[in-house]
Amino acid sequence: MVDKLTLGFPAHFKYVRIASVLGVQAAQFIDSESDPEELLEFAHAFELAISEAVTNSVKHQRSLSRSSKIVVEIEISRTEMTVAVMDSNPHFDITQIPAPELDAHPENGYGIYIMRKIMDRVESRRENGWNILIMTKKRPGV
Amino acid sequence: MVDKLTLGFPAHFKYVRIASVLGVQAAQFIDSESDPEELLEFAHAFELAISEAVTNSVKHQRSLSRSSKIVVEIEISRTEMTVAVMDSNPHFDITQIPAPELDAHPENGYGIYIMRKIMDRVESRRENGWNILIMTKKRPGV
Amino acid sequence: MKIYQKILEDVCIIIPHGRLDASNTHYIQKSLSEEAEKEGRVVMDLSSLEFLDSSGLGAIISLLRRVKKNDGDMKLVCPADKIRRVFELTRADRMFDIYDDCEVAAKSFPRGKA
Amino acid sequence: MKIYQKILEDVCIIIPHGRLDASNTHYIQKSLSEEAEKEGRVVMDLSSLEFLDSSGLGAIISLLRRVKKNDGDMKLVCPADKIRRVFELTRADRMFDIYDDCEVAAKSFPRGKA
Ligand SMILES: Nc1ncnc2c1ncn2[C@@H]1O[C@H](COP(=O)(O)OP(=O)(O)O)[C@@H](O)[C@H]1O
Ligand SMILES: Nc1ncnc2c1ncn2[C@@H]1O[C@H](COP(=O)(O)OP(=O)(O)O)[C@@H](O)[C@H]1O
Repeated sequence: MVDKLTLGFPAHFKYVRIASVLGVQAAQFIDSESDPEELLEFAHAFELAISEAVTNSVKHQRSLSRSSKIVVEIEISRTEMTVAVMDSNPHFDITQIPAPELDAHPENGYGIYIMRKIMDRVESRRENGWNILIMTKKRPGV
Repeated sequence: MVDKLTLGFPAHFKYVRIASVLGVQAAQFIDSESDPEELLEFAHAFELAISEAVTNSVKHQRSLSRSSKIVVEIEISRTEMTVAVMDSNPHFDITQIPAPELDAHPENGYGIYIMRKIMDRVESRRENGWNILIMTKKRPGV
Repeated sequence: MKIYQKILEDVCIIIPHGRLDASNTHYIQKSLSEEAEKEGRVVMDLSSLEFLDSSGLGAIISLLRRVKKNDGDMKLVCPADKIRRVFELTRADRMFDIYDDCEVAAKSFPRGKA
Repeated sequence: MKIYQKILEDVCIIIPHGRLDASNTHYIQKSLSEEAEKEGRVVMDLSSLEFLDSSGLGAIISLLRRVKKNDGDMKLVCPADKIRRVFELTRADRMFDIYDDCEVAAKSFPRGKA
């Protein structure tokens, strides 16, 4: 059985941290016998990846004046944790996003690059007018 | 305009704190010019009231083996914060719950009493098979 | 929830950390060794407790009753304001001596008990 | 987000507290007085920063560029592991001297500048 947590909120930057902290809390429910340091790192991976994904959902919404809704779903299975971030922004396809030019040290454009680096799998798809970004990582000690 | 946060999760005691902490976070978005101590007390009132309400939703569910779903909605308006806790438990009516006998110091039965003490308004209603418990408190400095 | 224990001479000090709610009241129930329960000199240091609701409070009241059954007592130390508020709202503060300092609480037990 | 400031002799020390994300990067942008920006001896003490994402990092990089425009520099102090990881993932660690101690960082600036 998979437990699912769902959080819905308006697309404002001020709520990014609510989703991010929810990810940390969810990760901490993983009662693994694994190393506490590993668990902290696992929790931080989700804290950061969710912050990046939700920030994108806010930043790239159609109209900043009439803020849309964002939904974050967190699922914890026996072997992995999965977070889906859903928004109604214009369609985008993460396989088409080029990596940032790290050595030029840009001031933005790191979001998807970071998610890919710290998650095991990052996918995006379009469904009924929603962008769904799905991030998955194996639980520590599995 | 009213901002609404929605959290859905399975009816397990381990998730009570997720809802409770969400209440604290939401309260802290209230950028009031009021006294920080007042704001802390306001946030704690919701932290506690949500913990009590959600604990009841878990405790009094029909079957502990097949856990049902709980939904918490938080709304912040210009003047107040409102939290609705929804479950599909057997119907109950908070106006029918007697106050605990405080001087006998029972080990339970404090939940609704506490909510009433620390919120401005607590109401319950039944809608489409859901119990909806609604707690409201005026924002500090309003 | 982590519950640390410390023995100060013949007093058992229980130090719950973090949040105490319905998800972890069983730790409180198990926090007292059989011996300490019989000895009956217990201090609960609440200074590291970050959150308490009425489920947690019920577990603390229940522990007090167990200790009192053996003519012992359980004293409380240093609850934060938000913890103290829960005791006051429910009048449970009237059941406990509350101290600012663990050592003073530990010294408060009558000596020379069987 | 609270950003404390401290002047250590001729060095401006910026100490951001809490979480730095897209909701509060503007505080970082405004954290440097015009004078300190011209003086160009800036230390950012990261020891109280609890969370940083790439939006926050972008603001820090942008501040560094502003300081460097006046031939100054900005040093970093004591990022927690999870903060340091963000710098490393993005290679931004290569842009900064990172110290364990504010005073050492403050002393590291070349003296006798105009
Ligand atoms: N949720 C989203 N909705 C719409 N477009 C997005 C979303 N997330 C990412 N994108 C697109 O992908 C690009 C790369 O995203 P990212 O790597 O996070 O960098 P940045 O957002 O800083 O440009 C964005 O510029 C945007 O065009
Ligand atoms: N969410 C709920 N679903 C069903 N019944 C409830 C719910 N909340 C409260 N009740 C009823 O109200 C009573 C009083 O609740 P409360 O004051 O919290 O004390 P306790 O739960 O400890 O009995 C409960 O015993 C229960 O019968």
